[in-house]
Amino acid sequence: MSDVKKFMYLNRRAPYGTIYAWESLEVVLIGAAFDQEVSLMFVDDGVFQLVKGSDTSELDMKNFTPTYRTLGDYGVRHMYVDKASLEARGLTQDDLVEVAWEDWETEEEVDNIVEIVDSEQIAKLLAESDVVFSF
Amino acid sequence: MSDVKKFMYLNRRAPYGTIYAWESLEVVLIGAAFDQEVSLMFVDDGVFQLVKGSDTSELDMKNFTPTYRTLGDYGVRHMYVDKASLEARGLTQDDLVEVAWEDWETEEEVDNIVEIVDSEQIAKLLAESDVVFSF
Amino acid sequence: MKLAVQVNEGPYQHEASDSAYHFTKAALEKGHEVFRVFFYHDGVLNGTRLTTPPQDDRNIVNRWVELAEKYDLDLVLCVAAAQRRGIVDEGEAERNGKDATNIAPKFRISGLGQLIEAAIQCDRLVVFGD
Amino acid sequence: MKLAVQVNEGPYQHEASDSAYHFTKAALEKGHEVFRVFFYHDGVLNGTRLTTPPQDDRNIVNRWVELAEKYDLDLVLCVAAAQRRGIVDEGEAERNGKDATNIAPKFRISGLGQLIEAAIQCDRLVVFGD
Amino acid sequence: MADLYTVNKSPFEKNSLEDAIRFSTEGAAILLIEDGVYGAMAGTAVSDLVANTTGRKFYALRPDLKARGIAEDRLIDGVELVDYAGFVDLVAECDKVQAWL
Amino acid sequence: MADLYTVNKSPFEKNSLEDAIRFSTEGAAILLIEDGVYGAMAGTAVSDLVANTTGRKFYALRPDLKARGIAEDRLIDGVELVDYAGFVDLVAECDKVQAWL
Repeated sequence: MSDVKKFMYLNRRAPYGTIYAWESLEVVLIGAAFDQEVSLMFVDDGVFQLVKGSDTSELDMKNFTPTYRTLGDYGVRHMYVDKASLEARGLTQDDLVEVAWEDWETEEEVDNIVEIVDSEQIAKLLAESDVVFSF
Repeated sequence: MSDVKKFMYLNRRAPYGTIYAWESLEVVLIGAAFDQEVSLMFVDDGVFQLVKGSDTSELDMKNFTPTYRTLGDYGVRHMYVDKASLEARGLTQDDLVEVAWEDWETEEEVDNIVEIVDSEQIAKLLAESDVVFSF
Repeated sequence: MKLAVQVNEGPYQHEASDSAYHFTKAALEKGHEVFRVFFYHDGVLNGTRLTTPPQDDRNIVNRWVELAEKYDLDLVLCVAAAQRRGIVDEGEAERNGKDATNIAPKFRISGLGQLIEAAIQCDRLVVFGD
Repeated sequence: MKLAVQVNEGPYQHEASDSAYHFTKAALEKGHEVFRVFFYHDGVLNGTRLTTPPQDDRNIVNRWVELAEKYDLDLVLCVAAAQRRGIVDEGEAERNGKDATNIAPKFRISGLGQLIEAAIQCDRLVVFGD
Repeated sequence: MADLYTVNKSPFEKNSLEDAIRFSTEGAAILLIEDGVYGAMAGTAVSDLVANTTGRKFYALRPDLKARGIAEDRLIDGVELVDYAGFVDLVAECDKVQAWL
Repeated sequence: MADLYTVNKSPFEKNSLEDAIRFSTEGAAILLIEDGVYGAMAGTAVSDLVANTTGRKFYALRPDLKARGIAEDRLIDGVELVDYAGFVDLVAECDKVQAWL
C-alpha cells in the first residue's frame, strides 16, 4: 500500500434537515491537512447538498452551502454526482455549485471539478478507493 | 369536547433498529392511567413491531415484543394493522402477536383486538381520533 | 388556542428541534397559549446546559431557555428518556448516584404522564420528530 | 488485521451503537487490533457517565468502558460534535466555562484528525450509523 | 377544515408524503416542512404525488425551501407558501394535526 | 474477494439495499444488519432485489434476524447467516468496507 490513500466521501443525505452533510464536510476540511487523494461522491438526496442559492437566514442556521465552492482549496480533486439521482430530482449541472481547482505546483487549473457520472462509473470509483467514509 | 378523548398512536417503524417502537409503547403503558379511549395503528415497517417470535438474547437488548400481548390490560381497545403494509412484507395475521381484551365491569371479552384494516378505514380512523401521537 | 408541542430529536443532529422552536415562538407571538413543550426520545438532549456550539451557529439550548424566560414556558424532559441519555437534574443525580448535573435552567424532568396530560388538556398536539 | 471503527449514533436511540460494540468486541476476541473507535455526530453521546438505563436493559456506556479497560481501547469523541451536544471533559469545561463534566472514564475528546489518522493507519474502516 | 398533515421527509427517501396523501381525507391540508419541501418541486420523479392529488390543499414552509435553494418558480402549481406564522394559523384552523415523519 | 457492502436500513423504508446492489461490483459481499435484515425475507414486495441479483453473495446477521422474529425458513435461498464473529471475518477477507446507511 502506498503512502497516499484514496479517500472517498459518500454523501447520500439532503442538507439542513439533518447535520450529516455539514459534519461530513467538516471531516473533508480537516482531512485536507493529511495530503491524501480525496474525492467526494453525491448520490440520492446527497445531490441536494450541491444545489446553489441556499438562504438559511429565516432558519437562523449556519449556511454551509458556500463552503462546497472552496473544496478545491482543501485538496479535493474530484466531486462526482450520480446522474440518475440528479435527473430524478429534476436537476441539471446548472443548478449545482461550481468548484474550481488549481495545483499550485504545476499551475494546472480546472474550472469545475463537479462531474456527473453514471452508475457504472460510480461502482468503479467506489471500488478503486482505499477508504469509503459514509455519512 | 367530552371528557374522554380518542387517542391514536401511529407506529410506522421497525422495532429494535431504533428505540421509537419501545419508547412509544412506554407512552401507551403510562397512558393507561388516564382513562382515555386508546387505539394503536401499525403502518409501513410498524407492522414488524407485532411479529412474534422475537429473541433478542444475542443482541443483549431488552425484548419488548411480549409487552404488546399485555396491552389489553392497559386499556388499549383497538390495534389496527394496515393490510397493504402487511402484504408487502409477506406477512399474515398468523405472524402477529394476539392481544386479548376484557372489560372487567361488563365481562365483555375479545380474543384478539389486532385487526387488519384497509387504507380507507385507516384514513377514517385517523380522522375520527382526537389526538394522533406519531413516533 | 391551547397548544402542546412534542420534540423527539436532539439539537443540531436533526432539524426537528429547530422546527419545534420556530413553531413554538411563532405561536406565542401570535398570542396562543403553549401549555407545555414535552421533550421525548433524543429530544431530551435539548435540555443540557453543557453545549458549546460554534460561534457562527445558533445556540439551540439557550434559545429554548430564553423563550421559556420570556413566556414562562413549561419545558419538560421525559425522565425515562433522560435517564437513558444522561440528562440529569439534582433530584436525579441524588436518586441515581451521579456526581454531576447537566440540565439547563428552565427545563424540568418529569414523567410521561405530562405528555398525556398535555394531550388531554390542549386543543392541539403538534409533534416534531425524525 | 488493524481496524478502525466509526460510530455515528447515540446509545439506545439507534442500534448502530450496539452493532459497533458487538462488532468491536468480536474483532478483539478474534485477536484483531482495534486501533481506535471514533465517535462522531450523535455517537459522542456514547461517552457520558451520567446515563442510568433501566435495570432490565443493557448499559451501553459501561459496556464500552469495560471493553476499553480489558483491551486498552482508544475511545475518541470528536470535539466539535461533543461541543454541539454537551459532552465535556475537564479541559473542555475549563476552555468553555462549563461548571460540570460528564465524560465517562476511558473516553477522550479529540479532533477529527484522529478519524483521518485512523483511516490512514488501519487496514479497514468500519462505519456504523443511521 | 379537516386535519392538517405535516410531512418532514424527502419523498425521495421515505414514503411519508405518499402515506400522508393516502391516509388523508377530502379537504385535508398537507404541509411540507424540513426535507419534506422537496415534495413541492415540479419536474421531479415524484412530482405527480402532489400534482395529481385532488381535494387536498398543499402548503410548503418558505424558510425550509429557501434554505435548500429551491426557488419559487420551481414549485408545483397550487402549492401555497407559508412561514412559521402561517404554520401556526394552519394548526389553529384544522381539526387536529397528524405528523407523518 | 471484492468489497464488503453493509446495509442497515429496511428495504421498505429506504433504498440503501438497492443502492448497495446497484453500485457493487462482481464478486461483492453484501451483509444485511440491523433493520437491513428485512431485505433477506422471501415472499415480500422487495425480495427480488436479493433473489434476482447474481454475482453477489448475500449475508445476514443472525442476531438481528432473531431479534426481529424472522425464522430461517422465511429467508431467500442462498442468503448465508453469520454472527458477529462471521461479520469480522467478512471484514478481514474483503478489500474494504462500504457502509450503505
